[in-house]
Amino acid sequence: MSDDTDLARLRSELRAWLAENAPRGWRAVSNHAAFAEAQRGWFLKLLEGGYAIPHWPAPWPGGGRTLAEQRVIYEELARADTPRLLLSFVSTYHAAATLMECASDAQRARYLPAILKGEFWCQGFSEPGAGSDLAALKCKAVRETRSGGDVYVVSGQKIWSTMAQYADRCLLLVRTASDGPKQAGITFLLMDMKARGVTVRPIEQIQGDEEFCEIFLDEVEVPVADRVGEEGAGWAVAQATLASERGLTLMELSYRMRGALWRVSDLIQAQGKAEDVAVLRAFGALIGRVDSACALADRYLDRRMAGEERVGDASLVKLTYSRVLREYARLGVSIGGLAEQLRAPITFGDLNTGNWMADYMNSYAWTIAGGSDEVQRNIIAERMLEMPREPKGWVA
Amino acid sequence: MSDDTDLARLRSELRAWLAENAPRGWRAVSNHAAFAEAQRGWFLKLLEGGYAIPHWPAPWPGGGRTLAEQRVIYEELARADTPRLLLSFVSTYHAAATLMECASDAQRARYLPAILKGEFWCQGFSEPGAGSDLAALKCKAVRETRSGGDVYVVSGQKIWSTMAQYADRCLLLVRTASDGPKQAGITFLLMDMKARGVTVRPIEQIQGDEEFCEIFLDEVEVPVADRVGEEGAGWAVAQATLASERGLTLMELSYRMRGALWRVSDLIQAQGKAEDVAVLRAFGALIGRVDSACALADRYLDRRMAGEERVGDASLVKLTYSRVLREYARLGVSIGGLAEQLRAPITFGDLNTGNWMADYMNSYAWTIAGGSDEVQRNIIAERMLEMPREPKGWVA
Amino acid sequence: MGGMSIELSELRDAAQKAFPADHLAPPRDTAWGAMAKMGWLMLPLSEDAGGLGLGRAALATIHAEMGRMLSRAPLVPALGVLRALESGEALADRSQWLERLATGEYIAASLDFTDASPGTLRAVPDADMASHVLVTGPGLVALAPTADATLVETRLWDDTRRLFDVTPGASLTVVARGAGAEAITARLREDLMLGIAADALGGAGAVLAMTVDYLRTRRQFERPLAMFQALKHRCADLKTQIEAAEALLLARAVEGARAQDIGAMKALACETFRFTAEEAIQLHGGIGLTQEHACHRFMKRAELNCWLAGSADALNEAAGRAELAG
Amino acid sequence: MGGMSIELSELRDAAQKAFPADHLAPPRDTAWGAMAKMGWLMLPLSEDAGGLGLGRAALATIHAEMGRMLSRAPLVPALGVLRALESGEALADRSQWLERLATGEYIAASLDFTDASPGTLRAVPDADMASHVLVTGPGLVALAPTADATLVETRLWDDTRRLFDVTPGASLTVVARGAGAEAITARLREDLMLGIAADALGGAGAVLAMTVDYLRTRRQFERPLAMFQALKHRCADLKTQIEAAEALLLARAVEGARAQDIGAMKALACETFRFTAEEAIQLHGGIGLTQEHACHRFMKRAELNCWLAGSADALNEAAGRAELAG
Repeated sequence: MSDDTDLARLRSELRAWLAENAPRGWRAVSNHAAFAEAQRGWFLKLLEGGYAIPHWPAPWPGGGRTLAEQRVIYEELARADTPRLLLSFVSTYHAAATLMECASDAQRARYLPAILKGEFWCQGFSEPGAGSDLAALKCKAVRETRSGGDVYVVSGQKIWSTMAQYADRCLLLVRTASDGPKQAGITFLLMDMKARGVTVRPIEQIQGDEEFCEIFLDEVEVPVADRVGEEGAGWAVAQATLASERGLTLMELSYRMRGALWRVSDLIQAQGKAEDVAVLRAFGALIGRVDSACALADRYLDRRMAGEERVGDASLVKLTYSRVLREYARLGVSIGGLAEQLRAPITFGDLNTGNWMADYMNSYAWTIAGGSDEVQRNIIAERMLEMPREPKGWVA
Repeated sequence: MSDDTDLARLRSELRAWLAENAPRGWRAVSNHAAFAEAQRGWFLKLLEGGYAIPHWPAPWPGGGRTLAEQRVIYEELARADTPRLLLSFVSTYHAAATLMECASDAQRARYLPAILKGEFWCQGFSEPGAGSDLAALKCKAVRETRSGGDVYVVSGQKIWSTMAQYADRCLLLVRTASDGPKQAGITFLLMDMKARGVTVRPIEQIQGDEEFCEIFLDEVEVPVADRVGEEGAGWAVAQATLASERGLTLMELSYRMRGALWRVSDLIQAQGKAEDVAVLRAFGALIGRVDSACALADRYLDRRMAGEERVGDASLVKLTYSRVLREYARLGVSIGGLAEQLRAPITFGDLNTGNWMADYMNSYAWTIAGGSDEVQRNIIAERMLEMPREPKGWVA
Repeated sequence: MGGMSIELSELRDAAQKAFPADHLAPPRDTAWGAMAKMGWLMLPLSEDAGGLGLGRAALATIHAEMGRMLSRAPLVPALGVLRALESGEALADRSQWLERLATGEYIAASLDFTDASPGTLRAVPDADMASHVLVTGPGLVALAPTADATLVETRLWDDTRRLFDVTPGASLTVVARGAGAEAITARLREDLMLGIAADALGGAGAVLAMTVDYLRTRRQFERPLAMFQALKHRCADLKTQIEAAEALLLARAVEGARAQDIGAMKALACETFRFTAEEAIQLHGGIGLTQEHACHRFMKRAELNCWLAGSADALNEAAGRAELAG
Repeated sequence: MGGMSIELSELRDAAQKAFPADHLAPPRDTAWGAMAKMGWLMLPLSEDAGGLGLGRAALATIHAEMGRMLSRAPLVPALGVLRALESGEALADRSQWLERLATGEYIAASLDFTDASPGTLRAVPDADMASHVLVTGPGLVALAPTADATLVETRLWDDTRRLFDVTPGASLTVVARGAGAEAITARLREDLMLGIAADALGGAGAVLAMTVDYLRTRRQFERPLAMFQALKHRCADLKTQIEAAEALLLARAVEGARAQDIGAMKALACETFRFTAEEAIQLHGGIGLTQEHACHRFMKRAELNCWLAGSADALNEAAGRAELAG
């Protein structure tokens, strides 16, 4: 599909801008604080260029782009090997969508400009006891008058919050009622991460990173003014915005994986396996799989643009990407042999780094987080193939 | 493990006997009638030699062998590439076990000698409507006085009866009561396949064989004297004998597959792929898998001999054999390429024939029949790993 | 297939109307006549030459529909040859040839890419109904009349296809020479890979749909089989693999796609069909092992597709080498 | 492991008592001391030489137990070397050497079978605690003192193992020469393959048990995860693969098994562990991605095991060639 004239112009303008502005050497960053600063810097630079929030409506700076334009922007950012905006992800997608679609004017006026100043947000949805059953959350909020204000007093624990240690604010789901259907007692709050009673503990991950955090909440006071939607309407607010980014994110990540196939080529050459037909066939099969992940993400966006998205389409894209990412990493591990078992430094914020064991371990984040592969399979079976839903209860 | 002296003597006697008596050219048989005759001839010859029914008790001719001796006999029969006793399988295993363990003296006196004269039996357990849920069978038997005798009048349909078109008699499960638990209304009959109202229709299978049959029963009169156990006790009778042969059968079949690895070697040579490392690696991996199926069957027999069989052990053996058989056939199909897609004549009664597509299709009989892979997985998960049973009912 | 143009949806709808899914593998010759009548034999022909001017996306669409209903008609080689002749600079009376093809004359081509047998063309579909067979060689593309050739039919497991070994006689009609011939040969191979890949994914979709229907209908242990989560997850995995391969097929069904990329796509598509059909038989249980049920016909077609227009091993190896070199 | 002799069950029970499953990866040096005390360092030594005279079946049993509890102690090379020295015809003071080993002195050997680096031995476990390292070469087996060697530790993902690159100095103590050396080298490799395979299957059993426990305990959607059939079937498949590989391990843990058969078994065992650990992390969900949970330690050990004592590619290729030639 060839770009029409406007898209072609956008593409060439962006390429020229990237030639000037794309950050170099960002993979060498070796601590999170520096990584967070670099992320903020690149976000602000992109914003200045008009490419940071193409999915926001006009007249936000650089907003009002069509989906086709957004795709061009993400393709070019991936192609130029610029860092993913990992730390602005929640603020510019989920927080922004929540604010724009469900929040009050006062909330919008306060928080959207702050996001554009480089505020990082995190998500406080998952809980240790709930897992894939998100609606089973237990983090409790009681409405009281305290410190002279009308507040929710929140106590409980959240988990799998990406880079929460650097977040300024949190999209928080809490339980305000425990009778009735579990979804109905959930309320959506915007929480200041600097508030008293908030403790963040980074989780040491198996590849040695600490990208995910636990958040402990001990009688944290969140003003009622920071509630989005009505009390008990939090589940609907979360659902409305949860998948807001999926297509573009996975398109970007798929193309990044495609763009990183040279790492496999390099590895094959370095291992002297360029004439090993088994390796060549496995590589060829991987290329087909990676290309299919790209094509599927593209088709998903096409459907969305055409208003033809089907329930379950996002699950197909997520499940495909997560499986292919695993296959990509595994091929590297198996070609590299013993040398890959030696522990090498990791790269923050990238999934295809050529540190194959680290990439392999990172790939689990995609098969488990954000709706595990198992949950996606249920959705596909039940919503696309119209097979019966999992029963609500059973008779032993 | 080396044979002790008795086993070693048995082995060498049998080898000498086989050198004289093993049939030649049995794979060339091209119709079922001739195959059935050849099967009967080989059974009677083995019986004469004292090797046909080693698992029967003494003083039956050649009976009273230990499990270790039986293993030696099956190993040697497989090694000498003699035909499996496909048509005597039900008569010498299931029918014999049923008669010996659950039948009346009169039934034993009548039917066991007939089996040794070469009667073929078939099994009438499965039904089109029941599938893996064997106990859901519907074939109906009503007790009446007819033709001057006390009989069950049986109407219904059975399916997947191996070579029923050549069977003299049938182990039949019928429903004599439809209230209460489904297992409780089942009765076990011995049915004459020549009786009026019995119609056998061979099922044309996907590889072109007609090994399986449907049996249609239209008011067939089965004397009450041919009922095994009490009315309504049929499920227990069937369960007692269903797995009577599993260990030895799968040991024999696993070693037959091991013994047929030369077919893969020949194919690799014929296709000029002896230096294709991908093919060599796949072949090596298959060898490991086939050997593991043999070792697992062996270990299962060891456990039985030692009285240490665990619930689920038979499922491990069946599931392993069925998967490895599939892998064996698939490797042949993939090495052979386009040539394997040309339809070649099939061999009756053998699973590793070198007609790779036919072998592939035949392998489904092992992943589906006799407790599908899916049923085996349930058994292993629930009985060995102590995971919860499938619920009996559910709430939508 | 989703996200397709109106033109392509119309083509797909017409195909589904002409060849409904409940009437699998209709007789070849009547199907062929119907295809000619509907103008499919000139689908890719340029509008100047009297055709519909539809490109590879249309070919992928129509071949997928043919796979879905187990078509016996040799549309994949027919349309590939049509495009080859249209580019045949050295072909005398080219427009007459194209007109003959567009109205029902069939010219066959080999689907065996291994080149193992000089002199004899292997795996030529439906050579019995072909007037000629297209012969490709170094710097030469030509037509050999079947009247003048030896045809030996090979008996296949797949009962929806007929393949022949064809040994042409001496008389040849030149279609192209030199670089033109090389280009035609290369494009023909791409068209054949795309055609078989589309056929495979149409078949995969059909056999999965058939399986899901069966699981929804068939009850065991007092519930539909489709309630068992282990079976649901296997179906979901098949659906995902098919959708991803379909998306790639459409992405590659364009002029200018690189041969190695089309090849890797073809390998993926055919493996997807093969695995789907294997799972379909297992999920059907005993009924899937009977000739009566259509499951095995998809399986056999899937297995054959793996070897037509290039094997996965050969195509993946080529894709791997190209990426290494690139 | 089932069907095992009383002697082996006693050995297994003693190992489980000394190293309980709830105390994974105990400190290497104290574990090593305990092993010496329990007489494990002379398990395979003939009774004449003061050992227990237990054969390869005992080695498989003990190494499986060590895999189960993620042992840090280098028992696999230690026992292989013990057997090598016992057969070392040219080794002066052989009985003293054996006594030293039996009471706790450690001699290391390389677990890298690729022979890529003449002069330097790769993947030598725990060379820091070794007095010597066994050097094998054409027609020669010898001991090189580590005091005289350069040791470079390689940092591993697997935090339960320590591997070193060792460059020996000039001084060597000859163990065997000529055909004797070849036989010792061959048997040592077999022992190492058996040891790593047993370690792998012990680990696979442990990580599966841990996973099943987790699924039985953890509730989601108002039921234990273990009620979901899709997860049950995956666990059942893992159990089946582990049991089959274990049966093959025991069948190969005999003197006289052919090297290619041991190799194919080792490849199967290690792939079984690798896949089990991969599934275990997935089935544990988020908790499996944390350093706190033991799942990842099994996974990293599984990955490393794939490359110690021969890779699946190399071993399977050799098994395939041997069968073709045979």
